[in-house]
Amino acid sequence: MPVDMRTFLAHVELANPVCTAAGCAASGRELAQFFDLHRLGALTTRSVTMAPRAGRPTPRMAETPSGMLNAVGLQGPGIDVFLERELPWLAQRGIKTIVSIGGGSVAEYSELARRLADAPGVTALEVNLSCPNMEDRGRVFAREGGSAAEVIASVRSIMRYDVPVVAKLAPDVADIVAVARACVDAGADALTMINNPLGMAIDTETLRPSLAAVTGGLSGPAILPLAVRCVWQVHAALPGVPLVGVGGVMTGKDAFQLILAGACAVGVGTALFHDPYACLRIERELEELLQARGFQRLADAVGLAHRPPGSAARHLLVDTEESTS
Amino acid sequence: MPVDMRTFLAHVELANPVCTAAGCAASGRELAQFFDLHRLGALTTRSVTMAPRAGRPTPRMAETPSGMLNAVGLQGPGIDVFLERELPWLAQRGIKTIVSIGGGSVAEYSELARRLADAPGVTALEVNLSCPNMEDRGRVFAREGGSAAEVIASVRSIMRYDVPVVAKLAPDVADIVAVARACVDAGADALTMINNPLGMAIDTETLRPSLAAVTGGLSGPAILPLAVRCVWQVHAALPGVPLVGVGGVMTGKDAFQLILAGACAVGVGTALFHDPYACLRIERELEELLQARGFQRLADAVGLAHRPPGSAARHLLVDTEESTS
Amino acid sequence: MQVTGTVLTTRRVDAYHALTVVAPGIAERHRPGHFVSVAVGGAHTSMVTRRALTVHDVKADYGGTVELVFTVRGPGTAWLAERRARDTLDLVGPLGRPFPLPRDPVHCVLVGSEYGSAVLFPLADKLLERGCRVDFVLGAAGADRVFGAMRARRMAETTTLTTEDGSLGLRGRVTDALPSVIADTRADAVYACGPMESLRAVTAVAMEFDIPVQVAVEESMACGIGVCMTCVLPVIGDDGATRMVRACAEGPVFRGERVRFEDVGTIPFDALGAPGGGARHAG
Amino acid sequence: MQVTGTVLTTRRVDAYHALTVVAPGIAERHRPGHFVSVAVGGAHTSMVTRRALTVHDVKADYGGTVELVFTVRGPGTAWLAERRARDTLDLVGPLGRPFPLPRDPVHCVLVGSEYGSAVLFPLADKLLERGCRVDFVLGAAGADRVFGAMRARRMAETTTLTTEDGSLGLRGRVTDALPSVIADTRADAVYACGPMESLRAVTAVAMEFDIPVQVAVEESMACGIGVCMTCVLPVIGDDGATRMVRACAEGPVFRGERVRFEDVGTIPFDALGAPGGGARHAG
Ligand SMILES: Cc1cc2nc3c(=O)[nH]c(=O)nc-3n(C[C@H](O)[C@H](O)[C@H](O)COP(=O)(O)OP(=O)(O)OC[C@H]3O[C@@H](n4cnc5c(N)ncnc54)[C@H](O)[C@@H]3O)c2cc1C
Ligand SMILES: Cc1cc2nc3c(=O)[nH]c(=O)nc-3n(C[C@H](O)[C@H](O)[C@H](O)COP(=O)(O)OP(=O)(O)OC[C@H]3O[C@@H](n4cnc5c(N)ncnc54)[C@H](O)[C@@H]3O)c2cc1C
Ligand SMILES: Cc1cc2nc3c(=O)[nH]c(=O)nc-3n(C[C@H](O)[C@H](O)[C@H](O)COP(=O)(O)O)c2cc1C
Ligand SMILES: Cc1cc2nc3c(=O)[nH]c(=O)nc-3n(C[C@H](O)[C@H](O)[C@H](O)COP(=O)(O)O)c2cc1C
Ligand code: FES
Ligand code: FES
Repeated sequence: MPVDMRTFLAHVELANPVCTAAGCAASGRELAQFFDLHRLGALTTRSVTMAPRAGRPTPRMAETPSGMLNAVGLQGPGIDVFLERELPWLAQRGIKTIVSIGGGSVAEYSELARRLADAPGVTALEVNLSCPNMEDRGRVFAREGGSAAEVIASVRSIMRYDVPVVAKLAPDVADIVAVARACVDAGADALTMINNPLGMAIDTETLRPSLAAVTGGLSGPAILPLAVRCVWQVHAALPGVPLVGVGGVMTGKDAFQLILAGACAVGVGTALFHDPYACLRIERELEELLQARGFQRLADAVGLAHRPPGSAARHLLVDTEESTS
Repeated sequence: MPVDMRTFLAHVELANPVCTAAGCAASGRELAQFFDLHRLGALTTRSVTMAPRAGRPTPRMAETPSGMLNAVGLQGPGIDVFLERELPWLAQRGIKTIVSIGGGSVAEYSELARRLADAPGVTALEVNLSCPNMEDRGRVFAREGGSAAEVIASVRSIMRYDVPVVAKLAPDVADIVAVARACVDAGADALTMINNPLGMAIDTETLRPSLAAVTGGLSGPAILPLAVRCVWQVHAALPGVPLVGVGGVMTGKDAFQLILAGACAVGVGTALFHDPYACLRIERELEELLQARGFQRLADAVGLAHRPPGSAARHLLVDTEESTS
Repeated sequence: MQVTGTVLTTRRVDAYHALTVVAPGIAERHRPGHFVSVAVGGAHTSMVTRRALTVHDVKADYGGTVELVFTVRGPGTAWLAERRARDTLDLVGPLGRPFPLPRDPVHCVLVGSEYGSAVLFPLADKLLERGCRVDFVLGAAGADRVFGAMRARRMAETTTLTTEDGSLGLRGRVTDALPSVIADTRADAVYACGPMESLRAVTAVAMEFDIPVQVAVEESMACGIGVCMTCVLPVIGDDGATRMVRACAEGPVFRGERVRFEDVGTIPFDALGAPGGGARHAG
Repeated sequence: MQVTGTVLTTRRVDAYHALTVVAPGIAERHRPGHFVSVAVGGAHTSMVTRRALTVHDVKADYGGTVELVFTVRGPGTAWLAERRARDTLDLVGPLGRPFPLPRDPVHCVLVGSEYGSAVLFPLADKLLERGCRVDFVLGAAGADRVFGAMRARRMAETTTLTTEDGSLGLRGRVTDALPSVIADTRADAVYACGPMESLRAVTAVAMEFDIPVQVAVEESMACGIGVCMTCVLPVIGDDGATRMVRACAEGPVFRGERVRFEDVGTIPFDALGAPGGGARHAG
C-alpha cells in the first residue's frame, strides 16, 4: 500500500515533503529540463533581494570532506526581474513555490514582503536570516534572537495571512532554541533549519584562502548531524511548530532522520548539484523506508524518535487496531 | 634541508607542532604500544575531573559522513587516580603533557588547578570549556564569554605562572572571536579550537537516537572547515595569541591548512582512532609540504594565509636574501 | 601494529563472506580471541572508523595469513564483501585480550552463535594442542548462518548444532543444547562468542554448573585500541567493584560471571564513577 | 540526462588518460562543445561534487560511446584514472551550450592548449562535414601534453604544434603561431579551448584580424547544470551590459570578445548588480 506522503507546512498542504533548498535550484527552469517540477513537494527559490546582485568573485566553491563551501553571495536578478520573469514562470505552471527573501535591514525585508504580498504563486515566504545586518556591523540576523524576531514580526505583519512565513535559521549560535522561540513568538508560522554554518578552506598550493570571499557556507552530508540535532532540539522545545529540515540530505534515509527528529518537510540542496533527480529519488527512498516499517502516513513518523524509549510506536498500534477490528 | 619544526605554545617549546587532542589518547599507555610518545609535539590527556566518572551509557558512538559522533561523557578515573598513576607515568618518561581539565563549576575547575599546580610534568593546562555549567542550568561554559572568562581567570590565578593556561573553545557560538577575546582578557595564554560541535544521528531501524545520550560531539574531517574558519577568525582578531588548531586533521595537508590559518600547533583526535600512528604520519607529511614549498621553519608558515594577496611570502624572501648574500 | 595486507582469496561460506589476507606481522603475533580492525571504503571514503573483526584462521603461507569471516551489516562490511584477490586491506592488530588457556588438559565446550563461531576455531586448535577435549555447540537463526559446522565436526569430540528455525540440528538456541553437552562431556570450562544475549544465557548455564566461562563480547567500537572509550560495558573487578571497562582493551574476552549482562547499555548506579552514587566510592 | 555508463576501454595518451564509456543517451544528443559531469569516488565517497569533462570523441558502437580525456589534477581525477574496463561511471550530460557552427563552408582555425584540444575534434568533424576548411594549432608546455597531434594531422589542411619548452613543433605558445596560420589560411573564424590565459590571448589575435572567435572556457564547477551559481565569469551581453554568467549554462562556449578575461575572478565594478555601482543600472 502506498504511503500517504502529504504534509502540511503550517496550513499549506504539500503533496510530499521533499522540497528544494533555497538557492540550490536557481530559477526552476534549470531543473525542469530534467523532470517535471510538479513532482516536488515545493520548489524554494534563491533568496531574492531588492537590487540585482552580481554576488561574490570566483572561486566561489571549494570541496571539503563530505561537503563543500560556497560563497555565491546571493547572486540574483533582484525583486523586479524576479516578479516579472521568474515567479510568473513558476506560477503559471502551478508549481508550489516557497519564495526566499534576503535583506540587509528590517526595512529591506519588509519592502520585499510588500512586493511579494500580492504576487500570485507564493506558497510560502521563507525569510533567509543568514544575511548580514547592515545596521548592526554586519552581524548576521540569525545569530541573535532579537534582530531575527524584528525581521519576522515585520514580514509577518505585511504578508497576507494565508501565506505562511517561515524563518530560516543557521546553526552558528549558542542556543538554536532561543532563536527559534524568538522567531515563533514574533509570528513565524514555521522554521527551516539549517542554513550553512560558516567554514573555510585554505589552498595549500597558493597558501591563500580557497574562496575569494575567504569564508563560505558549509553544506552537504558533513552537516547532516548538525541539522538533525537542531531539528531535534527545536521540535522538543516547540513541538507544535512545523519544521523544514535542511542540511546534508542525500538519501531517503537522511530525510527520514530529519523527519523522525521532528521535521514535517525536508529541503535538498547540495544533493541537487550531484544528482539533478535527487528530490525524486529521495522522495521514493523515503516512501520505501516508511512502507517497510509499516507506516501508512508520513505524518505518523514526524518527530517519532522523541517518544520515550520502549513506548509502542503509534503507527504500528494503528495497524494492529485495524487488523483486529 | 630538514625544516625546523619547533614551535612555541606561549613560552613552552614543543619539538614539533603535532599533539594528540584531549580525550583521544586515553592515558598515553595505549598509544605507547605503537610508537615512542616522545615523538609527539605533546600528549594532551583526557579532561580530568574531580571525581571518577563512569561516563555515558552505550551506544556512545555513531559514524556520520566523514565524521563520527561521540558521547563518552568524560569517563575517567578522577583527579586522585590521575595524579597517582596517569600523570607520573608520563612525567617519569619526560613526555610533554598538556593536562586537560573539565568541571561543572568555577569552583571545580579551580580545585583541579590547585591539585595540578604543584604536580610535576604539567607542560600546559588546557581548560575544556565544553562542560555544562551546573550553576547556570547546564549551559556550556564555552557558549558564553562571561562564564568562560570566569573559569579562566580563576584557573590562571591558581596555576604556576610558568605553566601556560590554554582555553579550549567550541564552535557552537554566534561569535567565536568574542569568546576567545574574553578568555584572553581573563588571562588565557593560548587557545585551542575547536572542540566538537553538537550533533545527532537517528537510527532509522530502531527509530530512536543512535546515541544513548541522544546528542553527541561531531568530530573528524567533516568539521575541518569549521576549525579552519575559527582559527582564521581568531588569529585575525588576536594575532598575538598562540592557537592550537584541532578538528578533523587526518593528513599533513589538513594540519597545514590550520597552520596557514594561524595555528602554531595542531591537535589530532579522530584520526588516532583510524590510525594509531596518525600523529607521526601527519608530522612527516607536514614537514614534506613545508619543505616542498621552500619553508625553512614551521614558524614562518603560521598565519601566512592572512598576508594580503599578491604580497611576497616572507619565507621565500628570506631564501632569496640568503642566496644573494 | 598496522599492516597493509593483500587479499589472497575471497569466498562465500553460506551467509558469510571470508577473506584471507596476507598479513605476516599480525598472523605471527595472533593468539585465539584477538581481533583486528580494518579500514574500509578506500581512499577519500566518508567512513572514518575501522571495523572490528575477529580472526578465524591463521596460516603460515606467504609469511602469514589471517582469515576474516563476516556478515554484511552496513556500508563498511558491504565494502569489504566487494574486495577481490590482490586488493589491499589496511589492518591493525592483533588487538584485545585473547582467551586464557587452561594449564591442564581439561574438557572444554566451545559455544558459538552466528559468526561468533569463527573465533573459536583457532582456540580449539590451541586447546587440542594442549590435550584438552573439545566439544562444539554452534547455533544461529537458520542453517545458512551456522558457521563452521564441518570444521567443528572434524576437530571436536562432538558437535551439536542448533537453529532457531529448525533448519539444521536441534530447533532452538545454543543454550537449549548446552546443559546436556556440559553434562555429557563432564565439561570443566566453557568458551563462548556470539551476541550479548547469547553470552548472557551461556554464562547463566555455566554458572549453574559452576564451571568457568570465558566470553568474547562485541561492542560498537570506534578505535579498537583503547583510546576512544566508546566500547565500554559494566564488568565486576577482582575487588568486587563494577567498572565501565573497554571491550577492546580489557576485553573482548571476559570471565562471563564478571560481565553484568543485564546492565549492558546502562551505567549501573553502583558502577565506579556513576552519576550520583558510584563517584563516592572512588578515589 | 543521467546515465550509468560502463567503461569500455581505458588508455594513456602521453600525459593524459582516456576513458571510453558506453553512454547511449549522451552520445546521441552530443554536439561539439558539450561537456559531461562525472560522479567520482564511488559509494560512500567523501567527494560530493561532480567533475566536468569535455567529450573528445563520440562513436556509435554499443549504442553510443563517449571518450573523455583528462589529466590528473586532484583526488577526483586520480580516482577516474584508476577506472578499468567494465567499471561503471555515473555521467550527467550532455551539458552546456555547444559551439555554434557556421552556415557556410568557411575557413576555420581550431586552437587547443593542453587537454583543451580534445573538444576540438568532434567540432572539426562537424566543420568538415559542412565543407569547411579546418586548420589546427595545438600547444602545451611540453611534447607529452600536446593532445591529438596525429589525429589533427589526419583531419586538417595544416596542423601547427607549439610547446613552451620547444620539445615539439615551434617553441612558444599557440598564440605565437596563430597570426601566421590565420593569415596563411585566410581564416574566417577561430575556435579555441584551453586555459583562460590562452583563450584571452587567442581572442586578442582574432580580434586583431577582425574575425569571430568562439572560446570554450573552464571555470570551477560544483553542479554543471546551472543551479549552484559557482562557475560565473563576467561576460558582455547583446545590450552591452556585463553580467556574471554561468560557464555551465550560458557557456562553456562564448564569443571571445564578449568575455572580460582580465576581470575573470573579480566582479567588475560595472557588472550588473556589482556592489556599489552596478546595482543602480539594474531593474
Ligand atoms: C571484537 C569484535 C569482533 C568482531 N568480529 C566480527 C566478525 O568476526 N565477523 C563479523 O561479521 N562481525 C564482527 N564484529 C562486528 C563488526 O565489527 C560489525 O558488524 C561491523 O563493524 C559493522 O560495520 P558496518 O559498516 O557493516 O555497519 P555500520 O553500522 O555502518 O557501522 C557503523 C559503525 O559502527 C560500528 N559498529 C556497528 N556495529 C558494530 C558491532 N556489532 N560491533 C562493533 N562495531 C560495530 C562500526 O565499527 C562502525 O564504526 C566484531 C565486533 C567486535 C567488537
Ligand atoms: C566545461 C569543462 C570541461 C572540462 N574538460 C576537461 C577535460 O576534458 N579534461 C580535463 O582534464 N579536465 C577538464 N576540465 C577540468 C576538470 O573539471 C578538473 O580538472 C577536475 O574537475 C578536477 O578535479 P580533481 O578532483 O582532480 O581536483 P580537485 O581540485 O580536487 O577538485 C575539487 C573541486 O573543484 C572542481 N574543480 C577543480 N578544478 C577545476 C577546473 N579546472 N574546472 C572545473 N572544476 C574544477 C572540481 O569539479 C571539484 O568540484 C573541464 C572543466 C570544465 C569546467
Ligand atoms: C550554492 C548554495 C547557495 C545557497 N543559497 C542560499 C540562498 O540563497 N538562501 C538560503 O536561505 N540558503 C541558501 N543556501 C543554503 C541551502 O538552502 C541549505 O540550507 C544548505 O546548503 C544546507 O543544505 P544542503 O546540505 O542540502 O545543501 C545555499 C546553499 C548552497 C550550497
Ligand atoms: C571520543 C572523543 C573524546 C573526546 N574527549 C575530549 C575531552 O575529554 N576533552 C576535550 O577537551 N575534548 C575532547 N574531545 C574533543 C577532541 O579533543 C577534539 O577537539 C575534537 O574531537 C575535534 O578533533 P578531531 O576531529 O581531530 O577529533 C573528544 C573527542 C572525541 C572524538
Ligand atoms: S573501541 Fe576505542 S576504546 Fe575501545
Ligand atoms: S556549475 Fe553550478 S551553476 Fe555552473
